Amino acid sequence: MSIKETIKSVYYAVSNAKNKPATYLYPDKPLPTKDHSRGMLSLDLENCIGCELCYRICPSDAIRMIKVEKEKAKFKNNVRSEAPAIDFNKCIFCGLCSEICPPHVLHHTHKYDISTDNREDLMYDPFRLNEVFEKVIKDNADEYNLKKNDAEQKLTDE
Amino acid sequence: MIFNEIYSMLAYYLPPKANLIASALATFVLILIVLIATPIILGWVDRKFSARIQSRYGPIYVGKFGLLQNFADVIKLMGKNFVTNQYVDRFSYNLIPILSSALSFLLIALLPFGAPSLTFISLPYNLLFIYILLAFSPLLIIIASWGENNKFAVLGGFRSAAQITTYELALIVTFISIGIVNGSYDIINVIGSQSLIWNIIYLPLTAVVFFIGSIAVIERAPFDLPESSQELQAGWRIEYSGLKYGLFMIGDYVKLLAVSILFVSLFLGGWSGAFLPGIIWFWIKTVVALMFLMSLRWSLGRPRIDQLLSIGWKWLLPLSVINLIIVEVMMLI
Amino acid sequence: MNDFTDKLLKAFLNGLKASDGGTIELTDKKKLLKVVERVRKNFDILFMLTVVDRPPNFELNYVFSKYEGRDILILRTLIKHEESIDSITNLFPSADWEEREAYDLFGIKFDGHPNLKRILLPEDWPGHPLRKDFVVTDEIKNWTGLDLKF
Amino acid sequence: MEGRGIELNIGPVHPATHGVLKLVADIEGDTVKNAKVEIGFLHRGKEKIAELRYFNSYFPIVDKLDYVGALNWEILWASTVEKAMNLEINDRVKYIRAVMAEIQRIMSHLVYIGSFGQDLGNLTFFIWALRERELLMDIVEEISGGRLAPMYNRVGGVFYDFTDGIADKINTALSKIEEKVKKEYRAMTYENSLFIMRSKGIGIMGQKVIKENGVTGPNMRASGIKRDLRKDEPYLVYDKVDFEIITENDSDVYARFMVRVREILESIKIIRQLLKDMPKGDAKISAPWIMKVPAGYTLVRHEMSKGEGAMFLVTDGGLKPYRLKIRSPSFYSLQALPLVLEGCKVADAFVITASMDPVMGEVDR
Repeated sequence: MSIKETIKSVYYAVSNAKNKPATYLYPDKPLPTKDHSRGMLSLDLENCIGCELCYRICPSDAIRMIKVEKEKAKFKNNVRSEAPAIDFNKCIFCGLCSEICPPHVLHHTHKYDISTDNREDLMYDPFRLNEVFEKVIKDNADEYNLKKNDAEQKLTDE
Repeated sequence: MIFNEIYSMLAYYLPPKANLIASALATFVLILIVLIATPIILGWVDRKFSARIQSRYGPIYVGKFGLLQNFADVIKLMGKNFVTNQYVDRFSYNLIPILSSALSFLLIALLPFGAPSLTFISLPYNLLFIYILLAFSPLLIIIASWGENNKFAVLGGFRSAAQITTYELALIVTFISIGIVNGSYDIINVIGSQSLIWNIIYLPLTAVVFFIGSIAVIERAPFDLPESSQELQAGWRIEYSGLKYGLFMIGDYVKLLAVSILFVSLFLGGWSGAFLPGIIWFWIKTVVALMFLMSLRWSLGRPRIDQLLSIGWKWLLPLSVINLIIVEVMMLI
Repeated sequence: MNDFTDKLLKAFLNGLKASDGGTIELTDKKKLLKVVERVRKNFDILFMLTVVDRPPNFELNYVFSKYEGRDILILRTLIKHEESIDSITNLFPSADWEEREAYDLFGIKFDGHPNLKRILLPEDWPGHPLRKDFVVTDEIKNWTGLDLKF
Repeated sequence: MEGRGIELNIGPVHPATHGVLKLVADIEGDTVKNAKVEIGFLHRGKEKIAELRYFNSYFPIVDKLDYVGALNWEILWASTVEKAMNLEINDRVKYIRAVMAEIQRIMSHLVYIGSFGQDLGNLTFFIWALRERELLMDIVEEISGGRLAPMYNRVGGVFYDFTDGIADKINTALSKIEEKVKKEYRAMTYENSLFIMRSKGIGIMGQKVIKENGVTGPNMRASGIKRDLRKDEPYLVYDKVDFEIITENDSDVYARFMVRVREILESIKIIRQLLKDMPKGDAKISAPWIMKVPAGYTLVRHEMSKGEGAMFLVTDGGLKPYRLKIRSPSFYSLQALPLVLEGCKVADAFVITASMDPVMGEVDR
């Protein structure tokens, strides 16, 4: 019985040649992303309240709070006029910061190809994050609207 | 053969002594063309076919359907510098790639390419000469692996030497039985005498034994133990890089082509076929044999070295000897 | 299961006392081998060995379990930082690597252990990282272990 | 080394050892005299990190423990902290977690089968197994947003609820996998004469070696010991699901392979039952993000795809764990490896190491 199976395995291998390959041609066609998938982060700068929670919860210390001039950032109510700067070298896209953010300011976009050839480019300061927000989230707003995670937040500071 | 015709056309202009040089030159150029063409075409077919089996695309970006991919690889291999390990024994390290690839090129020169006239060298006993060329490679491999001064290489080298020597015996017995049936050891006569009944109907057992033996001798498909990448990391080729490694790759594909041509001409009756002209029949059969050989590589696992040798000694050798006896009995009736 | 623990408690009156949640406290560590000897009759493997660093001393929790059913026995002992304790490798062979890891990360010496060497960290790593008083000195920061000997 | 054999060290960087496992084998001719296992190349000090992280922000690190079966460890960490806080989670979350745990078990076994076929020289089978795994990977990405490190559980619940389309997507993927395992994998591996030749009767691990070294999970069940934490100590909703414990009895490489193949089919059955009677309700997270956990000791054991994993959590009432000890099943099956490797052939040494399915992430912690 096993000899028959061995010949059948050759038949299966060869007969698999006729159906379509299962791999994506990445550089030509972009990879399909799902609606929950966590890509690059984006920051809606006006509503940020500078509460430093994302800085505290980040498991890989990728977020630092940076002093930002009030007028340039057009803050609505940011007492300390600080905003998170995310270093995408360290970020592991775990999604904790975007959950814990009380004003739901940090969003995950579906952009995953953010590699550059030097490390400094990956340090995104709040304004570049805001640009990403304007470009990616504002344009296809419907795709991200269902991003509002349905888990309501109960927040206890220590 | 070929250059006799070319030479007869040019004979009028050339000085009397020129025919020798011309023939040598022509052989060299033709062999070179075939040797550059085979790895590229075969390499492409192998990669595309294996990609489709594993439901992926295979080379696509270089050239129209990835056709130039192998060409680019060969150029890349040429471009790479030779990283030689300082403990390597210089002489044997540099000698073996040239020798072993020359060996497999010589193999090509003996084989017919579709028509009685289409061979490079015609010898009345070239079957035996082919056998000697195949039997010679384990010696080179041992020298190479010992010269590389690397544990994995030594393991791989001895494995391949053991494997090839066991399967050579089975092959020689099959050659003898073919010689008896067809009365001569020259491939062209063998093909000639098969025009009515192909050998495979005559000697089915020898065909099977020859097929398994030839796979083991060229170290491919399920018996690629010496360079089993999972265990010994490319076995005895571990220290080579750049074009030297490229030479081994070319040698592999050339041997693959040689074995399939041998199988077709010895058992499937070379260029004898119904209405199509001989040469087309020949190449159809070779391509079919090649595809089957390749599909084996991508669908079967790999036996252990001692199991492989036990198959060789306990199964293949007795089978071929029994077959030899049957052939003699048949000849007597 | 708890009938076994009662039998155990009766057998070693002065050495053992029961504490909350079915764990057994071993007061003096010299009786460890004898207690573990008796535990062996009822439990198949040493499931895990957890060392907790309560600064003046270490707290070793031996967790034993069986190959059927759900009962676990936790044996807890307290030893000073510098003290050493007998190794139970010859009673439970699965304790071999666990004790080497405890030695590696905490620095507890187990007497009678076949080859007490570091298991996770390289041999010449300074200090024992999981101790509460472990501070990352710059000797550790620029420790590359590249003092290759040839 | 008495000088006759060679000391071949199958070093940390080698295609056949899964991850960074160093195997120093003294070889004489083609047989392995004795082998020593050295680990610690992937030691990231996860237990030290546990003392510096909040409970909820420790999940990404737990995902990296067994990077092929991350969800199982996430669920274990979530239930340990929930038990420490004696927090009750509603039934829907339990069902969702059980479904995700079983999906992760199938994916982890598929990787095991694929890399096992690849070790025997059959590259096609490796890619086929990963192609099947890709079907489930897309589903995990659709549900949780992440592929290999899904970050799906939180203390007290799961982050996204199951959308309605998910159930039949899972069913189509499972039926495709089931049909492939029954048809193509049968011919390609467990009834293929070359495969059987390479795996039957090799690397036999006696029950004595298993019991002494604390080997658990499929490696143990391959020797006939009928023990599965999902049955003996049912957690989540495994008591409401009927499945049987898969055992083989001659505990060689082939038996270990067969146990995992049949466990895939078993998990498919479990998922189908779970999806059928999944209760309504919302998978809200019933705990704050940064919270205090009452002091005490908690030990929770779950059946991981590699064996019995456990977490021993010591808390002192603060926001961060005081001490966390992770019990990883591969740590123990590697302990038994040198005993099994004695006297086997060189080519088999890799096959036996692969059959133990060690994932270095959880061994070195």
